[in-house]
Amino acid sequence: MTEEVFVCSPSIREQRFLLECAVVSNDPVAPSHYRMRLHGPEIAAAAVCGQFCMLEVSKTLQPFLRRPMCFERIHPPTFDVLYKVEGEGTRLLSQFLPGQRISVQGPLGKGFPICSGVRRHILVAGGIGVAAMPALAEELVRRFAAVPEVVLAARTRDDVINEAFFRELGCHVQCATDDGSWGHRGLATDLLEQLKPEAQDCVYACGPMPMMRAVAALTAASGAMCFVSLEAQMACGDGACLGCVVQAKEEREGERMVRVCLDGPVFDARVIDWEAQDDNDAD
Amino acid sequence: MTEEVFVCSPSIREQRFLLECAVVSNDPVAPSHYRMRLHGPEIAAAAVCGQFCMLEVSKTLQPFLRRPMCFERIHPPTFDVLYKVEGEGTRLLSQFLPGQRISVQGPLGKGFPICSGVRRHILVAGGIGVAAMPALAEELVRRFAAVPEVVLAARTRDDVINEAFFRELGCHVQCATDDGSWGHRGLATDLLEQLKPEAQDCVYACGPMPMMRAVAALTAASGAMCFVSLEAQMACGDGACLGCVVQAKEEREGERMVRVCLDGPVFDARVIDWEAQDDNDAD
Amino acid sequence: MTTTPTDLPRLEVCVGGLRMKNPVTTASGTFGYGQEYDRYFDVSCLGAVTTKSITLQPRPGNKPPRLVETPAGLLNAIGLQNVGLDAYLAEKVPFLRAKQVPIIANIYGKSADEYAELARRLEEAGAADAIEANLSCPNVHDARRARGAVLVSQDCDAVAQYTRVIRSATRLPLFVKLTPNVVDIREPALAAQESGADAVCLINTLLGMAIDPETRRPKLSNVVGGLSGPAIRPIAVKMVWDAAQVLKIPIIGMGGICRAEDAVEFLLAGATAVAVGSMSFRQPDAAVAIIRGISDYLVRHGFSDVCQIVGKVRL
Amino acid sequence: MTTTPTDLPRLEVCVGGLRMKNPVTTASGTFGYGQEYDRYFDVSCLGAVTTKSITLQPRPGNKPPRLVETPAGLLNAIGLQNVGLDAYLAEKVPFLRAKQVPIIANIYGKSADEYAELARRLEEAGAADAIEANLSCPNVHDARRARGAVLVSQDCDAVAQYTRVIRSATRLPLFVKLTPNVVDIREPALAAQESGADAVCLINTLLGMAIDPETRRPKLSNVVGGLSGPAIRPIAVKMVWDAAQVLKIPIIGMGGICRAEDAVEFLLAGATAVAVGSMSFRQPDAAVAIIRGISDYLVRHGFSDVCQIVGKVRL
Ligand SMILES: Cc1cc2nc3c(=O)[nH]c(=O)nc-3n(C[C@H](O)[C@H](O)[C@H](O)COP(=O)(O)OP(=O)(O)OC[C@H]3O[C@@H](n4cnc5c(N)ncnc54)[C@H](O)[C@@H]3O)c2cc1C
Ligand SMILES: Cc1cc2nc3c(=O)[nH]c(=O)nc-3n(C[C@H](O)[C@H](O)[C@H](O)COP(=O)(O)OP(=O)(O)OC[C@H]3O[C@@H](n4cnc5c(N)ncnc54)[C@H](O)[C@@H]3O)c2cc1C
Ligand SMILES: Cc1cc2nc3c(=O)[nH]c(=O)nc-3n(C[C@H](O)[C@H](O)[C@H](O)COP(=O)(O)O)c2cc1C
Ligand SMILES: Cc1cc2nc3c(=O)[nH]c(=O)nc-3n(C[C@H](O)[C@H](O)[C@H](O)COP(=O)(O)O)c2cc1C
Ligand code: FES
Ligand code: FES
Repeated sequence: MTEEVFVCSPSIREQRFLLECAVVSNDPVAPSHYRMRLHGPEIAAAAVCGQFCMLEVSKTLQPFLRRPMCFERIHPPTFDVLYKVEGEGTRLLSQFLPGQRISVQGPLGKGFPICSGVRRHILVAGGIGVAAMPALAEELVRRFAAVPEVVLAARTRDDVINEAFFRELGCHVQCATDDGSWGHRGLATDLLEQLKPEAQDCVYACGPMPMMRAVAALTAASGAMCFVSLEAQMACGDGACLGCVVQAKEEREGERMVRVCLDGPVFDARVIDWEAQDDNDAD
Repeated sequence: MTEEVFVCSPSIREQRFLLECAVVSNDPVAPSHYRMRLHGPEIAAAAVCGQFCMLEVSKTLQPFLRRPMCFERIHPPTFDVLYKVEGEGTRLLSQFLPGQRISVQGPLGKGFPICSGVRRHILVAGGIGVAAMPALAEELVRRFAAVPEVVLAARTRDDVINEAFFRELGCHVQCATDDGSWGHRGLATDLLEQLKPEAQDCVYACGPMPMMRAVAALTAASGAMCFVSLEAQMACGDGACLGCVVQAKEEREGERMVRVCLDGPVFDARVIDWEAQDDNDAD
Repeated sequence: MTTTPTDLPRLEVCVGGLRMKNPVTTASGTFGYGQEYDRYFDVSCLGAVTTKSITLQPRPGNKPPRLVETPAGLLNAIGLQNVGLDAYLAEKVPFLRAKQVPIIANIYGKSADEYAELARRLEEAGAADAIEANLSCPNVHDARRARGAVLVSQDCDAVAQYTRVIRSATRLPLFVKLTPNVVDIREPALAAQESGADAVCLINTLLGMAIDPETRRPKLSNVVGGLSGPAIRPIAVKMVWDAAQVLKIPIIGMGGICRAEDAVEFLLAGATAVAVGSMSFRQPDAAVAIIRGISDYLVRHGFSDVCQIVGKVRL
Repeated sequence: MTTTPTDLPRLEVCVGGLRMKNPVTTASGTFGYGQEYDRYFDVSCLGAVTTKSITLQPRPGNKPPRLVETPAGLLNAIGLQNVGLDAYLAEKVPFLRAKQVPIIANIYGKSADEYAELARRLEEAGAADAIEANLSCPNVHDARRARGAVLVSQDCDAVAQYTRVIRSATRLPLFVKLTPNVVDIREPALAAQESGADAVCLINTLLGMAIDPETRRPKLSNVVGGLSGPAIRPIAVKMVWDAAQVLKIPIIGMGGICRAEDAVEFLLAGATAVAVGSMSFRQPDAAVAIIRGISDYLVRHGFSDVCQIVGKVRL
């Protein structure tokens, strides 16, 4: 089945842009979560779901690096990013006003493979991982008129984002919260387990490392396909600095390390050496 | 006469504040010049004309240092700063919006001495040096009902700032521009020379180093009192780092160097070793 | 000591015989003689005040310009302008003594004997609770002529010799401040320890330079200066960690400390106390926020005593 | 050469036998093998492309995390992950040769002989126009065990020996890249010159470290990393200026170059060419803007040839 997986992956898109995009809107959507809509026709036209862009959050040299953000929605000529304020960079991002311009580099990386012949598409998002899912859900609906099943996990009711969006799209949505204030009290994987993914199903996951590790284990056991969207500290976003690597289970082309920015951020879950992943990287 | 000068100097005000002030307005007043009005009751109440404050232009560590700005107007509970966009710090300053807060440290330094018994008060400003003058003019009018004479020099007509303000205050205003597009074509000192300052007069100057050197020479020759407001690269603004020194003509308390931030920024022109001043420091 | 969760953690540290009620002092040259900053907060809340370098005679310092801002940092070439020992004793000490804050008197001499004399006279006058020997000032040499190892602490033998001479002149806790411009910080640090130092202070500024493209002239009149500020923090943390691996005596860590987390980083790397330097320029009360923040950190992580985190980076 | 004000200034430089049509190359490890950035601009407009360090065998590099952002800078501990010589020759060279841009092949070996073999084979394959010997990588040692002078270029004798061995293996222009973690950069620079290097490259990254207060663990898996970016620029400029005072061979300057003015600063300090490093991460086409900006600077200041400003800081 390994071949299959690589066959259905989209080829690396060589098109990259470095453009000043106008901020269309930048509004809070939940406590310390914001959505920024950017006007960037070339980028929006080239982007596919699961890819990301790098935003220059400040014109000064501090922070020095751009911040990676995946495309939440791709509606040319605009695209959205959904972000959580984690530190200085995202705090600066939250201060942009409509009409201001921000330098965007993208689209970057490999997005979600859109495979035909899948029985059920199951999207599992934990925390800010939900940012990766709307574009995927829209694409699945558009391409296959499929109705994805969606599992949204968050700390508490206020942090559940995009539930209404997925419902309007026709998805079957289930929620889990740590404190039980909305939906199931517990983990995303509890709900995924109940959905009993099978060999013909495809699970797409984005969230904290422990969640993704659990999803990978669960799908591996059931034989379902599983694609995860990973995060790593990045400098270039382009495969040049070799900073964003994660350990793969096997050597590929002589290398044990895969680059999240170029080989990912979306990986077949079987490629990743889950034991080697450090829980402290993701929150 | 040296004693006189020191007698009429205000004592160092020990009151210093470190406060988040609300931006009331921040508007362009000429090409690349802005005026920011800040709400800071304690600072405005404590400040005297000629003193300055240090503004934290960014919440990030770049730029690392605060930016010194003199008080253009002091109208408790607000005060104004008038500034020219020179580099990164002032560019960031120009992006503040009404309602935002900015950390202000001040009032700092020694302001203009307000001496009684002066026949004519002559204010000479070159370029952005005009930022130091409105508070002084208002103070002179308030204290002595004096009508200061004002010389404003700028590159070109568009850069002449505050002319109407000084006229409304009742001052006699003369302008000079480098290109002759407004008022006299030539230097501030040409106009000052025509005013023939004498021993009973007091000249207050703020502007580029060559202008201040010329004003100092001219007043020294005529016997007029002369106070200059100097600039220097500053780190602390409080006399602690010893970074902002300029060379004095004679040793004072065993030191040849005076600190612009604590001993100044306003100095009796006779204190300064004008030969040692570097024209490249000021623009 | 038993604590309940509501107890405030113990912040007191002992650095080579100097008791500090918390691990935060000020970096020499960035806090004047304390009085300058007492306008913003009560400096007696500090673990200690470290003074600007004191020399036997007053020094005029270098010509201006003496400062250049750099990315997330600051280049300075003050050149040890200071009032000299006599004026320090007469004018600066009374304020600090009235404040009852421990004084770390930073000294600079042109020879080991000058350092010794400074230490002796400071002790006699009761004008210091510890001596910090600045063997690493980058700004007292003419950069146009300097060559090779020009700072005392770039030469381990010189560190040993100076330390011994100063040691013999005073019973006060003796701290030796080292330059980061060396191949291996452990060597001068060990030299200081073996010659009787009670602590080492890491780091002084890094040698740096900036040129104005418009005038094509160096931005500092002295051509070369010392780089400080957050830009150098990773370098400083590394040196503290390096030194902590081999030293028995404590370390006062400094270099770019801006917030409490930065101070904690130094403590974890192995510093027993920290000094806040250039950040005081930007935020005069930075040290107070850092003391409070260290306490909050300890509470949040369930520690009852700051000593529990010293050197406790988990490798 | 006579020029009228409307002529574009001459940007060509010759660095130890390597002709570059302008003085801007890329810093090793920050530009991949060129192809990565050709998506943003035509890399043939560069004076040269400097490759990621190449080793005889492929290297997996260090475990993640390998990057930490720091104030105005970046700590990295990549650990020389690279495809190895064979894959470099097969997969990377064809692109660069098709681009007709000069190649500075950066090499790293575990011994002088490995460097020599790399240089020989690169020359034989026509896969380099100059060799840059990285004698200064901070990330290939285990920081938990390292002690003393661990980088080749911290030891002048080793610099001399390595340089001689590599020199004897190739007729290509030979550049030697040095670490800033030394007392006096002039010494290894002179050692390289006297042993046959055609140029020196200054500076590699500075050793640094960062600790996460929340986890109390080093932020890099390798504990220690190399600091780059604008934060270190003043240190790099100083080292270039120092070395330029004593060297006859040219210098390629690097360390925190972000804009054209930064590049001009290095040229004035004495570098004949410059390399853009970490800034390419933030702005992939930074090097292009810098080439253009140098040209604009020369025009604005009335120079007809970039060589007129090399080393021309006015003291
Ligand atoms: C491919 C990719 C796509 C991403 N998409 C999104 C998204 O759509 N929405 C969103 O909110 N976040 C996303 N992230 C994470 C986001 O980039 C980080 O939260 C952000 O860079 C933090 O910047 P900061 O300056 O606010 O925080 P910092 O002050 O830099 O750090 C705060 C905390 O965030 C961690 N962090 C910093 N940078 C990264 C990084 N590049 N990756 C992971 N953790 C980091 C730090 O280790 C630290 O714990 C994505 C990351 C990657 C790699
Ligand atoms: C006591 C005092 C009062 C001042 N009052 C005013 C004022 O009312 N209005 C006003 O527009 N400006 C004033 N200045 C100057 C102002 O502080 C600088 O223009 C400002 O700091 C430049 O910051 P920047 O980041 O925009 O420029 P930078 O990028 O830092 O530098 C741009 C240029 O400005 C010069 N410069 C930078 N900082 C200073 C400084 N502290 N002093 C002098 N030159 C500097 C640099 O050398 C460089 O040539 C005052 C300066 C002092 C010392
Ligand atoms: C303006 C200035 C003046 C300094 N003067 C001295 C000094 O007189 N003696 C000394 O030992 N260190 C001096 N230093 C170095 C600091 O004490 C400290 O070691 C260094 O700045 C690193 O800390 P920081 O990055 O927090 O500033 C000075 C630093 C600055 C910025
Ligand atoms: C991520 C990264 C990887 C690097 N890899 C190498 C390398 O493989 N070989 C080398 O000689 N230098 C390497 N360097 C050092 C750079 O070439 C350069 O000397 C240093 O980064 C300073 O320049 P900068 O501040 O402009 O980045 C690397 C630097 C970075 C940031
Ligand atoms: S971020 Fe540079 S290789 Fe991935
Ligand atoms: S700015 Fe620090 S002494 Fe004046």
